Amino acid sequence: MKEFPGTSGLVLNEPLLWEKGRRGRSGMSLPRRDVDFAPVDENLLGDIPDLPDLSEVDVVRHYTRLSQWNFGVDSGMYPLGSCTMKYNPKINEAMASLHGFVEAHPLLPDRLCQGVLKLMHDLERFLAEITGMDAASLQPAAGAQGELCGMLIIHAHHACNGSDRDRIIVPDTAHGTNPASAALCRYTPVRVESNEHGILSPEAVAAVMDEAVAGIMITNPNTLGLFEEHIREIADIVHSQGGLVYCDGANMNAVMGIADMRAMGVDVLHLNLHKTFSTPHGGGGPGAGPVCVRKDLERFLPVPRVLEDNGSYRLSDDFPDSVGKLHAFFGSFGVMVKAYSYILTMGPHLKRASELAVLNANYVKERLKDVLHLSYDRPCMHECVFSDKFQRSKQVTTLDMAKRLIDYGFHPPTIYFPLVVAGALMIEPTETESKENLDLFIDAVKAIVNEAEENPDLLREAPTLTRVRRLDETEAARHPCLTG
Amino acid sequence: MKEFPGTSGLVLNEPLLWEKGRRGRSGMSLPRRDVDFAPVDENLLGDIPDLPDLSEVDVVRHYTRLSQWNFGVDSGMYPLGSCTMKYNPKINEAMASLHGFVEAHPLLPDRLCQGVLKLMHDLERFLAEITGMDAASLQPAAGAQGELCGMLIIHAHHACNGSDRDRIIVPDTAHGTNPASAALCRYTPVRVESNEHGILSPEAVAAVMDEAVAGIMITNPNTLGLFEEHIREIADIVHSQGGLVYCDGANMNAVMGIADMRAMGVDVLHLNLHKTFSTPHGGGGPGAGPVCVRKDLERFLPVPRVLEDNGSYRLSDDFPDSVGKLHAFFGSFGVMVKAYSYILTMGPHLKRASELAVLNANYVKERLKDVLHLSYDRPCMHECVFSDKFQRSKQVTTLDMAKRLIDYGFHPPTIYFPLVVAGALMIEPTETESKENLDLFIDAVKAIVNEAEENPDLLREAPTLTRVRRLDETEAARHPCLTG
Amino acid sequence: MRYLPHTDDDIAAMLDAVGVKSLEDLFETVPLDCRRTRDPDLPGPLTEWELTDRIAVSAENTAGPPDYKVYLGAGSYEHVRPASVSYLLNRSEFSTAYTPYQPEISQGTLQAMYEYQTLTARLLGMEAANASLYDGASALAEAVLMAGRVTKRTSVAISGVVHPFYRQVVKTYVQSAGYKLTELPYTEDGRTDLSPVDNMDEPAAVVVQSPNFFGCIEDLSEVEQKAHELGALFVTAFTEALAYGLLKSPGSLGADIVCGEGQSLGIPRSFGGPGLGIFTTLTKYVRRMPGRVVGKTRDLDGKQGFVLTLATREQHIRREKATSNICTNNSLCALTAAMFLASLGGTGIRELARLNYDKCEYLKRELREAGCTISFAGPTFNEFVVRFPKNDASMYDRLLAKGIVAGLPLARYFPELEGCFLVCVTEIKSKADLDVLVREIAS
Amino acid sequence: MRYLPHTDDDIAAMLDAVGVKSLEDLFETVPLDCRRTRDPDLPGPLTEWELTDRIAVSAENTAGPPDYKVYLGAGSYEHVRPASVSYLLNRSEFSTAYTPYQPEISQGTLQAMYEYQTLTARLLGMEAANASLYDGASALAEAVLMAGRVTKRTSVAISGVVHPFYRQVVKTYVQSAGYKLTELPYTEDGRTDLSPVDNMDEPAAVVVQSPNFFGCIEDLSEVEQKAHELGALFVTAFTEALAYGLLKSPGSLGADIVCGEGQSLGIPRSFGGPGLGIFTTLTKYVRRMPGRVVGKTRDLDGKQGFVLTLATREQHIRREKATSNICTNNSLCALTAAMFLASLGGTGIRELARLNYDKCEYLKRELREAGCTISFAGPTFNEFVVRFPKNDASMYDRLLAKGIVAGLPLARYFPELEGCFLVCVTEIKSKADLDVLVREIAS
Ligand SMILES: Cc1ncc(COP(=O)(O)O)c(C=O)c1O
Ligand SMILES: Cc1ncc(COP(=O)(O)O)c(C=O)c1O
Repeated sequence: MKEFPGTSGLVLNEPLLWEKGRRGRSGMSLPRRDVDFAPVDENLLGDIPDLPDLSEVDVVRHYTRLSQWNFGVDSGMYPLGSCTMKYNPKINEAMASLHGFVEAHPLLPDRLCQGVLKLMHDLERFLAEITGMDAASLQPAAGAQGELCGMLIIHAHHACNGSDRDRIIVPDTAHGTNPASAALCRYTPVRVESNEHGILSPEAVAAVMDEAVAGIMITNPNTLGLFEEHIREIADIVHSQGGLVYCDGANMNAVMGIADMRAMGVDVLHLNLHKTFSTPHGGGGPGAGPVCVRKDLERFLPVPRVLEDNGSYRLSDDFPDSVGKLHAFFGSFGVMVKAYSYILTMGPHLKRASELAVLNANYVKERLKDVLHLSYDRPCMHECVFSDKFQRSKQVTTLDMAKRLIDYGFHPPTIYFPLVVAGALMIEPTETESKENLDLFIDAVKAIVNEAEENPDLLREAPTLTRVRRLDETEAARHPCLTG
Repeated sequence: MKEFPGTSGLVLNEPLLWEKGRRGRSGMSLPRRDVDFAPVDENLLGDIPDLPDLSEVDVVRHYTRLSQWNFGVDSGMYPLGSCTMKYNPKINEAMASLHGFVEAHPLLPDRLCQGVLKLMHDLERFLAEITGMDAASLQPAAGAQGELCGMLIIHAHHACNGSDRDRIIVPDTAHGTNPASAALCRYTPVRVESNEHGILSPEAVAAVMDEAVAGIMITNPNTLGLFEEHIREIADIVHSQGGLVYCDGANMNAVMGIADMRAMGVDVLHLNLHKTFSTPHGGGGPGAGPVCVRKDLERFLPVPRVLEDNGSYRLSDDFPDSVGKLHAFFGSFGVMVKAYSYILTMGPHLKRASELAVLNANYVKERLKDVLHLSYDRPCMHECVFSDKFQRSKQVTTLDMAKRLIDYGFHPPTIYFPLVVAGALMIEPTETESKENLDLFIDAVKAIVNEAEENPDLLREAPTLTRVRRLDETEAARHPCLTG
Repeated sequence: MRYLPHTDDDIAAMLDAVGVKSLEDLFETVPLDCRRTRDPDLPGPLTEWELTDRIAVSAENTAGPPDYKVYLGAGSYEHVRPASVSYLLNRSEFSTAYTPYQPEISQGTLQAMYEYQTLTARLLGMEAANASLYDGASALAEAVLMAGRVTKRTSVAISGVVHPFYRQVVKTYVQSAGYKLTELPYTEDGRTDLSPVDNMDEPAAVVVQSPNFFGCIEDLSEVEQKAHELGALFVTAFTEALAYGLLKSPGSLGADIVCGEGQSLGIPRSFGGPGLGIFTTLTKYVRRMPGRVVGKTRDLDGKQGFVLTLATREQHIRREKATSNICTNNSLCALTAAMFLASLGGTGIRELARLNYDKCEYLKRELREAGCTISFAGPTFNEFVVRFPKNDASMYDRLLAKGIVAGLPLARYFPELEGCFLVCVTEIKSKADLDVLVREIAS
Repeated sequence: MRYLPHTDDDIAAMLDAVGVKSLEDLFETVPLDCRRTRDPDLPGPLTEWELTDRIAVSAENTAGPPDYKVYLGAGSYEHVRPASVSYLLNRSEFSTAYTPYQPEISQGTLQAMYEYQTLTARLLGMEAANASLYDGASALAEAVLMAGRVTKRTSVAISGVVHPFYRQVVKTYVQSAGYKLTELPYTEDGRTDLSPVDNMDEPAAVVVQSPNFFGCIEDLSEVEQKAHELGALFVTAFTEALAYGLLKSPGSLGADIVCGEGQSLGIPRSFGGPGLGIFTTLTKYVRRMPGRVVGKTRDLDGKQGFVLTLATREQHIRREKATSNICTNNSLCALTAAMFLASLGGTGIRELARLNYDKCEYLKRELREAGCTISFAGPTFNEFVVRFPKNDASMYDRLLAKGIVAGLPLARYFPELEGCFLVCVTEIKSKADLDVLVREIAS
């Protein structure tokens, strides 16, 4: 029999930080005091902060142990749909930690920071080139901020045209950040349903599009992993009523080198460098959510912008139509270095990465569709969405199957999203998984599906191998304990 | 009840490297080919080596998973007697990886490598100063090679004096490397027994010392964790017959800033930078075993030596009496940088480190001596040696207790060494363990001792939480399978 | 390509299983008119070694220590970062994980975030904290939005000596959401002049920053009084978290929301990002708080564990009604800050903060003696506004030529401060460095 | 002090438990006349930041790329080292563990060492390997000692074009153990002249190195024949492991012991150490092998696992009768090599070795055209002996002044090669670099 990765072994408990310390210990070196004490106004002086004092080895062990309770891409397959958990190359980390970068102050005079300005300028150009758009801003700190930026651009565009629109079309498959970002701009999301093929029909869009609608937020490929085949027609409908097309490009990993966002009719788009461009997600960030636009929207991009004149670079705020600033400085520069390194390393292979991402997803889809209900049985892009429909008769849920996958040594897929599929299981293998890994994962899912038939309690009690078992989330929300 | 660190959690299996690969994959970037293929003589050309081809993520996951099956000082307390498993400071690693060091070729002309030569020269001086000796060589690559070096020096000394001696006194408590190193010099070890206090008596030494004896190899503090109180008298006896005193300084961590090796009568001594001076042991090396000598033996030190003239440094082979070379170049330079960083960081605190190492050992000794048989109930130095005498009636052995400690989340102590204590349990906490850690360890030992009384099978089946249980060592030795 | 594991055989077998003939065939659902007509024009692929060489050029082409002595602060600070923290951050179980949606295999991140929340709340004297926002500026914007939600009001008084970039970000975030901002002037001693607040109609919040953009420490008790008198939330921001190693915590002075930038806590400047948006508030407001938050709970066996909680505030549940659109936050930066605070401890942070304070006072005194004018008399932390002797603005360029960046010229942000510079000094600068600076200025 | 966790209270409580009054009292067993009379005279304690500054000075005070182009090899080679390997090596579960005495919590090190043994044995075409020795030189010394144990003979023929430092180390190790070494001359084409072996009485081993010190590839079949004819072991060493990505493996040519330096396999030069002593042999000899060795076995439940094995050869069991005195070896360097080989793969190592070969051939050809003499006609790998045009030895210094270290002057090691240099070129040097070197020499 095949050996699955999941097993149990020695793992170390570790108390909370403040259960460890002893006043007077020290875990870090301080620079030598070479000036006298200056008087401090007693009125300003606070108590010594109530932080535990630990030794260096205490701190090192604390976080070493904590780290071992985590599962990352480096631990194993992490097919978390919509999150593009591909391998995060180590060389990119080394590049981002170069002395010159980490020590760079963001307010250096332009001529003292030509290196970083050029890097940012190049990266903007690369992203525009990859998407087919005309200009880019790297300022948004994550996808959701990119969306907000996009909404602000659309808002500014209409305001410039003297048009006051207050609604935006958002498909039912959209990620939660889409309506939330739209709402920050006081746009009321108008929900449209995707059709029986899991994509938007032009008719549905036409039915809600009018001159009070600022535009549409469309995700392509969408969160069902399907390409929005009617995007051009939809864009035409929106454009014809003066609206703009915003594309959530979180799923760009499916179509690099293949699709042309501009040709699709997209006006504004965000990317997630922490998905498509291989920067590590860090257990929840930092990310970067650059925004790309077509030429005539460029004037609205956030300031400052990086300008080039004859090989010399400068920052400029001189864009009176700009939506303003979203970040104290220029966004997640450290993340940009990693994405930049990735793009230079991949070059034309980016297209191959997308092809293999799509191949992997279709392979999983084909090999699992007999045992899991496939929501839309069509060629998919970078991910495929199943549900627990076949398992419901045994009172086995998507959650149970996900938790059981942990015991087999895999990170579970995204679950219960997109909302249009009841009990969704959204699997995005990414291109960095080999066929053997996929086969092992497929075998694990099949074994679990069997267990669901034969011994469903195994699933309901899963995970059993982890240091903690299922946690009481209801209690956590009912009586929040957020600090200790 | 107290929570001990040991528990079980998800751990990932991982096959052997060659069970993973697929021909044609690549896990690393190669420099671009910018020259043509040159003809290769067919007679010289071998087959492509039979190594598996893996992708970068395959390799990263392989070793990430393997690492998680290991326990290091960063995981928790590692009281492995005689090994001084203290905390390995992270800054030292950073220092040793500085570009200038890692890229330094060992055959650079002297004037192009002044930085590294000065570092080596300084470190030699520091080690001489710390031990009280006159000169040092950093060349030996580990403690055992330091011993060999010491034996060669003693051999050379006698040869120079035209004296042909073929025996060396080695106490029964000596580490196995001592007789093995002596044998490499064709010295026959003469065993002397330590007395009822666990140390050597001058009488025992006098009884075997004669003019055919080249000297004595003494470990001080010895492997029972006891200071050889009669060392001066012993040294006098040995010296009076023309012998030399070699000190195995592996236990220097007990007496930095306190004892003076030269004053004790020591002529030659080795240190373990990977013990006393905080360099990581790397799962079995690399180490460094510098040798310190008194002035008149300096001429025998290995070549090349680092010489200083007016602040400029050079390497010299011009020592006709030298024992020669032990290492292709100058020893473990990378390890030296770490030890050098440690010494500079500690400065006068080195003495405090020794004091606390001794305090920790005595504390453990006092708190455990009611439940474990203490071989020698006297003040100890950096470690204390118990045995399983109290537990034998229950057929519980030292091995069982050691394995059970794993389940509690601690690395076991050194066991069955020194050989003079049957069923020895040799505990060296080191100074970097806090009182709370010691208390937790002590409680764990007490709990185990209780289990030995009440449920000895728990011990005999231990460890139970690890990914693999006790391994069949007999089978491994009987039918060795050393490659796959 | 080392990141792509597929061999030709693998691809053939998989295409076969999928039932298509070629990789191109996988894209049949992409209409032809949505496709690229040409391959992207990109450099590369570069080998690891070509990449290293190329990026090194960019990195070297940026001024930093030791060649340059940079006296810039203004929201980005030069502080020590211990090797132990850098090492721990590299552990890929932390860095290569996603947001901890599956708590059973994310307890490392979750416990660390719970600890982070606790440490930041303690540092600021507050009751609760979230698990991070993008940076100090967007944290402040979120604070203003939250104050609006709590008070159901839309006008906001914001100090004019809040960092100008933070004010810009607040404006970007809240203007399209319909808020009205009133900027408060500053007094002669460089602190906020609160008097205009009296004329405001039901403000949602009174917002200050302390230490403020000029490095001056605000009188937070006065702000508290003003804000609460008017039924507004007292919101206070910071760009220099380290100040609270020394100063009275805003929580102890009655703040409702304390937020700001955590970059000082072990995070490199990295040309301004990623940073760390710290956000803390009172227990009564936690359900109105933006962003992710971790809570303590128990597992089926009663063992302590941690989960993302209060999700009903969030976009994935509440969509357009969410308290924020945050999904990805700045978790690894929060982890850095937690590691840094754990390494420093209470004793250490007081010592470090005090050292910063003392060096800054030393420099102020020496500069004054060298003929500079310190523009504002109020007490400061780490930075202050200075005018060179004889108001000689060319001094800045002369120093630059010597590798000294003598602070931030303020005219662009405060035209009335033409000829003034915001100078920052932290523990990194030795007395010898400071003496060189003073000597250069005096000469 | 951040490495010392004891607070004053801790110390007091512990002294109390021990029953002494002060820390000094703990040392009552150290006689007064064994004590220091003064504190050690040491610099420090330095802060982390002072340390960093100080050590940086030493590191910068050492010539390396990119400022210097160093054409030195001679046992220490400049090769690529991928970031992924450096990252993995930093995982402290590997680096902060001791020798795996407790296999249940050391399976990471143990499986990795088993894999290392397998990969090195495969690379060299041998049946078994140990888990590393200190370096190539001591590995060769151990090989000679082992040959003596196996054959019970004590005279050894060793090629004079084995690396001179290796010969010195062998001499140091074996002379006091009573061995007699006969050095073999070299032929005109730079290879070992085996003819003196015929006159030897019962040699324990015939020892060569291939590629040898001059970079020349030895005729190992001939050595095999000679050695085995005389009942000696055929021992062959290497300083450049990468050569066996291209060349016929010594195992396939009948070697009994193949050993040498593994530094090329991902280990930095680091001024010559730590390196990696690779040691491989035949199954029939494993019980005579020096050093640690890992074997595969099963646990109580039959699950595969690994242990240190054949311990009865070792010092801790056999003491003076052990096959070596090895205790600590160079495990982490062996791990590096395993990671490097795993990353390269069979396909990669062939490609990389070929690239080295081709660059070297390119440089040889260009130098010849520029008027240099290539001293030995035999095929080489990575390095070769060259004489500058018109035998101009001052060329070396002129190049040095331009930041080029043009190889190793050989006169010190081979007086007859006065004016000759051992030049090394690896994949690191670009064609452009080589062209610059040639141009400088020609000009
Ligand atoms: C489709 C989609 N859109 C937007 C986002 C939000 O991106 P971020 O988490 O970077 O804010 C996500 C993240 O999961 C996503 O999957
Ligand atoms: C007392 C003693 N001597 C010598 C040695 C050998 O040192 P090394 O392992 O560095 O060769 C050791 C190592 O454990 C030791 O404990």
